[in-house]
Amino acid sequence: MNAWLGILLFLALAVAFGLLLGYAAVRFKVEGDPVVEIIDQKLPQTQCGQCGYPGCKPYAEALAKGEADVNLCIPGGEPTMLEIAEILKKDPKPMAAEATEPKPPMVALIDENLCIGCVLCIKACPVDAILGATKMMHTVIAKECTGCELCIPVCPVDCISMVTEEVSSKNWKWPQPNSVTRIPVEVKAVES
Amino acid sequence: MHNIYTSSPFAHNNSSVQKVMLQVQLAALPALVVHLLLFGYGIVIQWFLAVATALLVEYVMLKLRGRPLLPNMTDFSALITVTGLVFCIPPESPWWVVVLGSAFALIFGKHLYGGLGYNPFNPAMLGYAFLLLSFPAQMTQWTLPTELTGLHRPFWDTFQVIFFGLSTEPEIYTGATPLSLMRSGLHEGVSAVNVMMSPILGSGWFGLNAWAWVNIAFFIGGLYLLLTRTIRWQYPVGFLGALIITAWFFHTLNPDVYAPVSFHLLAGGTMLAAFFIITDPVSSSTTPYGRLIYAAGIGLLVYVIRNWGTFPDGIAFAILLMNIAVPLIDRYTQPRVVGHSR
Amino acid sequence: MSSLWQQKWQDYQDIAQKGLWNNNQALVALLGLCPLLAVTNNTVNGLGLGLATMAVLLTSNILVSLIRDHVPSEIRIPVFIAIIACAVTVIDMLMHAYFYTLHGILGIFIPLIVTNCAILARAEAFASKNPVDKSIVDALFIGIGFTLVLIVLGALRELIGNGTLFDQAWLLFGDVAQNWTIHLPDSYNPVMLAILPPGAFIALGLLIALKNLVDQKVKKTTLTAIPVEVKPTS
Amino acid sequence: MSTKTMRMSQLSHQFLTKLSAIVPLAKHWLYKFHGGIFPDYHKDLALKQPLRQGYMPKKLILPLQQHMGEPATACVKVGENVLKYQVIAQAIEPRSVPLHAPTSGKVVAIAPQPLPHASGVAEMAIVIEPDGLDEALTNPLQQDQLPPNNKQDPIAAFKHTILNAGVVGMGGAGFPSYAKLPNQPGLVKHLIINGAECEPFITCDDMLMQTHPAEILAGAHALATAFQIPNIIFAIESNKPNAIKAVRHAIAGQASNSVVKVQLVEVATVYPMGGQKQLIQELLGLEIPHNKHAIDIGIVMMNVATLRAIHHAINLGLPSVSRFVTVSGHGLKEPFNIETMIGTPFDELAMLAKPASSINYSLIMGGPMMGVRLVNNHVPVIKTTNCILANPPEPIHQAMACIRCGECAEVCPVNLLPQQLYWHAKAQEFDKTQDYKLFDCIECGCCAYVCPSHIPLVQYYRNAKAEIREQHAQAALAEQAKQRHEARLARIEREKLEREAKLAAKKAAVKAQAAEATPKKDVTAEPATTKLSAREKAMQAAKARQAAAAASSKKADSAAVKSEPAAPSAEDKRKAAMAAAKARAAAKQAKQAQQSDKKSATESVSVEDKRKAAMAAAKARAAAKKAQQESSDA
Amino acid sequence: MKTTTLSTTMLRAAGLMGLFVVVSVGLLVAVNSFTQPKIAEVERQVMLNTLNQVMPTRYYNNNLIEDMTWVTAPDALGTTQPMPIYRARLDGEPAGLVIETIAPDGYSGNIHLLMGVFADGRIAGVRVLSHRETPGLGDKIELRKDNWILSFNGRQLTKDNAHTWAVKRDRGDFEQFTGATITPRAVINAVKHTLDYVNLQGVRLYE
Repeated sequence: MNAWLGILLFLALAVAFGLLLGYAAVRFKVEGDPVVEIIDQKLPQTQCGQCGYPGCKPYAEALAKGEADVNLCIPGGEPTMLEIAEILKKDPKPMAAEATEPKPPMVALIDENLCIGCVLCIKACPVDAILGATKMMHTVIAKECTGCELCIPVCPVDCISMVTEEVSSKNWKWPQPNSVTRIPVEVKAVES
Repeated sequence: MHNIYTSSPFAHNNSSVQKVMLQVQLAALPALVVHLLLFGYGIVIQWFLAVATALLVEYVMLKLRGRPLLPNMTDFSALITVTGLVFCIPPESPWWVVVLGSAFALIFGKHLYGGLGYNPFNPAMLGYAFLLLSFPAQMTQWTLPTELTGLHRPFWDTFQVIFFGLSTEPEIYTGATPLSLMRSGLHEGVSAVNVMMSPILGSGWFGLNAWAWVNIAFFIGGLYLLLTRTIRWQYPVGFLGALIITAWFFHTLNPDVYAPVSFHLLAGGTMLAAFFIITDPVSSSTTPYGRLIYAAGIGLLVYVIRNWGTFPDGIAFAILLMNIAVPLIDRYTQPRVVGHSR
Repeated sequence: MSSLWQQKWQDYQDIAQKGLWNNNQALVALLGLCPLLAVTNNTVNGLGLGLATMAVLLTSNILVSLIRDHVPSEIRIPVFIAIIACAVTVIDMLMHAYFYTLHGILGIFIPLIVTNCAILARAEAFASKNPVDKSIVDALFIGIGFTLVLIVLGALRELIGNGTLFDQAWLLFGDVAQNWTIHLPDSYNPVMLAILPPGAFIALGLLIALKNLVDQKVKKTTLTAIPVEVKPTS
Repeated sequence: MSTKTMRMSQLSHQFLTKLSAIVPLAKHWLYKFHGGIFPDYHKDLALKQPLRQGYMPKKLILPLQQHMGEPATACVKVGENVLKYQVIAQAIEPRSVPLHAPTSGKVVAIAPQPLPHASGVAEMAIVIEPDGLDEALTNPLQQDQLPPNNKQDPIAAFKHTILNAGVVGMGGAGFPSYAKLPNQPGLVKHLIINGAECEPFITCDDMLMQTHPAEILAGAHALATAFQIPNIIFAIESNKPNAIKAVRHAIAGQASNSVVKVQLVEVATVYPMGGQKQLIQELLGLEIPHNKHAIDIGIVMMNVATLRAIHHAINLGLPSVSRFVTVSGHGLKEPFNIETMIGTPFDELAMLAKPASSINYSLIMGGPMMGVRLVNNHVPVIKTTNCILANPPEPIHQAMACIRCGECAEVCPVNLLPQQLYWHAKAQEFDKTQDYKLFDCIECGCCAYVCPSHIPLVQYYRNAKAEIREQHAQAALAEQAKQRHEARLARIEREKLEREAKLAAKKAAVKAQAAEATPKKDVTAEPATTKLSAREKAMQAAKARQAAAAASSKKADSAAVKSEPAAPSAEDKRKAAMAAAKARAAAKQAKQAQQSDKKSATESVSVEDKRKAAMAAAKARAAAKKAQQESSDA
Repeated sequence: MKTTTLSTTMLRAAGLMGLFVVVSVGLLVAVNSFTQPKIAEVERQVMLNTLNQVMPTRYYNNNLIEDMTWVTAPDALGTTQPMPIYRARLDGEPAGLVIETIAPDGYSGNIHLLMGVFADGRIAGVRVLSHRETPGLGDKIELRKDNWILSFNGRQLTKDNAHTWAVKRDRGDFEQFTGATITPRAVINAVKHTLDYVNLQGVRLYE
């Protein structure tokens, strides 16, 4: 008798919760994905496409969908990779060998003696940081250049080079004393 | 690489960690002497054992952790840790007690956390708690003062006792400390006042027992540390203040069950804790008010554990518990920065 | 045909390795620590709880894997929990009947297996996404991995803290085990901290450290870390 | 304040002063701010010698950047002869002041020269070779030729003059003085004359107060008159009795003819009493709120040397071309104070003081507490240089782990928790450092001075501050890049739509023509509507173009994009993106190949190879673009 | 469209959950009915084993567990609650008693004891059922840790030897533990009081 009562009670509970859960599943479905925005904030916005996606936002979208690896952002380097892995709760992956460190900020510089005014670089620039018109000399707005290097390969006369900003009393930074205390995230295996 | 960018200031008041540590060691000397006079040579042997262990452990751990030996071996912090520990253990306990305790304190209390400056717990007290929990029998049998037993054991005998164990009946010259005496006395319904009358508690120089004299010696050393500004006033004031107030309150409430203030001040590790143990800056709060709260918390907990806990003295557990609370205390006691409203 | 079998074998090996080592629930995932820390003051207790956990894990993994296609996602957690709770209660009753004393010692930790997140985690992360055969292999090896940690932890703590090994083995193995107990010589002073709760944390911490050390050595790694050198500040 | 309470406070002050000789702790009760230290001052070193004047350096180096703010722009040419007081660099940017020739001579170079700055970087400077004649321009500031709108307004005239005279704060930071002052009268309640000079070794202000007290007061009065300041406080540390005497005498002498009575206050000797925040707290009991300036609470503080420069500018019409500098240190046999021209090289001055041994170590600009250790000793005195310190290097202490002893928090004059700041700065947890109010740190160095672990705390804070500033700058840049990228995408989208619309219009037109060519009576209405829709489309396209132009010029927001009609299907876009990505990968490979070639072929890589690789990459890219276009056209 | 999805989802969820719960609870009921008698049997056996530790089987032949009564004796048994007493009889004659008693003055609270007393007042055996004494100090009263508890075996309490029922420090016969005198004192006192009570009551306890 008691056993039957127990079964009945549990049945009632189960049905009630089942209804509730079914209702909640339909009504409180989460739409949209705020993760994209969060990741996009962390990306360096160079729009360089080195990740294989046509810009930072598309890469962020691919990451949010779980389609892309976390270690593709070359300009962001390891710090960005770690941040992305943290946001997506994924394991960090080692960066490609050349990109473990973020590069020093660089800007493109057009050698104005060589430029033939072909506008190819203007088309390539993802942030419209190159000024110029057909057959006219072009110039890079250094303040707005993200250093993505997309303009370098398209130049038919190789007149674009990347230059680092010169150290001046304005942008010089105090180094950390004995700054050798970086802790590695990934211990790389060496095949024996 | 020689770092060419060095920042001001280019002057220093010539203080150093070593000097601070040596100062503390120096201040512990009176207590060492009193201890030696009253309890025999045990403390000296234990101290050397502890220092030898500390040296060995430091060396091995630094090597294992791949850290340079030089500045780390000579900061004398291990010396202070084991000195604090040695005063807590019975002077004639077997040699492996102090060796295990020191090793545990330094390995688990310091090195596994990343070395000096990174340990959340007071290493000496961690070592002591380890010993107390692991070997309660050895840790609760205190050598009775030579005054009381009339046994002035020669150095060599003490040495043998520590290294090869006892040949004669232990009951004759080991017994309970005043705190455990009080505990068991009260337990059996003897009033606190009557326990105070017992021969162990009252006999000694000027009617004060040996443990009280060690406490007084620590108090004197502590005053020296206060005057040289090696330790902050908040620690002893907060700790002793809280202990005095609670002890006074309960004693006034019921003098039969609660021992008087003087008893609590001069028994167990009160003064050692007040001036030497809780003043360890690494594991304590770092803000001025925080230190006061931290020390007062320990005082309160010591009283609680002494009266209602499982072990007679609660110094170690009180300190370790407050160590856990330190980040919280620090968080909420940040001083008001100039130009900011509270 | 044989290549299919080979593929399966490969998968099983992979699952086994993960369960035993790479994704060991106690050492890597750090799941189910509450019972793990509480009962391992003795080898036999550890083994007992480990076996009970494994039995529950096996049952729940099989059942969850069987029903996985028929349960809508919104009620999967309650259903999994129901399965697990049911399995635990059955095992609790059986142990009560057949291992009375051990049941008394393990006490509340048997019913608490319900809340062992390792089991729900396997149901959710593995069994609900894999066929029955793989789920069985997973449950077995996750269970073995968990049990092994319990045994090692228990043995370590018992040996250090009590000076014995396999004490009370007869609770689990019956009277044949009456003198399985190994005693350390009398001159050994047991370090009682090891069988007290803090000892559990310290021992588990050391085990985890050991596992990481082994992983490092196995990989024949070179650290890219530069140890913190204290350089003169000039 | 009644005389009685004043007397009481004086008495207690005297008592505490005496007490502090016995009980060191009592020193802390002599002043109002938190913390502070009592270093060895060594002030008598340079004070033993009389003030030196009239030294004519062999060469003057005048960096265009002498102060905080923007550098001046050179307005002389190499080879040009200049006269004393002649403007050689103009203030073009805001927050900049002009630079004047300190003596007559010839401009021999305008080139980067090492700066007296911690980084040791070289920046543009004008190098003048003095001719020794010291020929001066008459009426260099031309105060009679004020801009018309400044003539009526005494404040504007005042600020204009000190700007033209190149007056900057000479105490340390070097903020252009005119920028510190408000534009209206009555906003300044207190003028504080800072004669505290709390850094060890430095005595140039002390010497100035002893020798030219009247000039300082004259500058203060000029300022007070122009800005209608009711209260002037002259603060001098108690360890400068001669200066106090001189200033008191000067005040007594001026009392009759001055508008405001100057109140002389002797403040306790403690470092950093001379800090702006600390001195204000000491004198007025006020704290400068976080992120605000002294002027926001009605206070202007001027260093004695700055006031003298103001006096020279306003009353004498002379620009700021020289200053008092202390040349001191244990490495010198005859330390001294000197009034020297801006631009005098450090090493020349150090040699004048008879070094005990050859100076093969770095000199320090400023005092030992906040000074800058120079990377290069051949740098010039600039307007903010108050001291040249030659202390031979001492044995190095190794930095040890922080033991959280809290000494640093005890001495911090702004009541920070340096140990916590250090912890987070070291771990590069910059958010946390800001929680602990990193930017309230005045870098006075008290914490590092007392640190038993010898941790270079200040450098950690400087590093953290620099990193945070850079992070902010980079975040701003990234945001800008993102906006520009989005604007560009929107523009491309719009252009494509326009093209399509045009194409459609054309097609429709052609169709319509064809339809007209073969007239069918029953469908006459149709071409008309087609035409209309074509025109509509064209108009839409035109509108879109306008919008695009407006948007791209304004960095359009994406909302505008969304309202555009008929975006291409997501499928197409993705295909294009993928094709582009593939091509990019190919390009990247090519580039990598090129790079590895570069590496293997050492330095001498033929231009040809480089070109080829670049071409290959470019081709790949072009292919990618084509693919993209194709797929989007499809 | 949407409402049908909602209701079908809800019904499906409810139905499935109901099904699962019914099956699960049914299974539990079945297992329970199967194990219940077994558990009761085991419990009995275990109880008997415990009793036999302090009252060996060779001294009695009645059903010890059934022959039980409750007594309340706050002074002797350390509690105001009634405590069970099991009566052992050999061929119907009183052979001994097994008494649960409490030492209320342990170092950290009550110590539950089980003691067997022969009809002649000799102690057959004492065991600790539960306690909270300090590990390593007071817990030597457990047979697993130390043989101390066996030192009660065969002892009697008479007027002459009452003073020997104490630890050696108090000039008695019993060993004390290093560092813990309170615990053995408490146990000795409890056994002494209980024995006193048993002697006083005599055969009345067998009725």
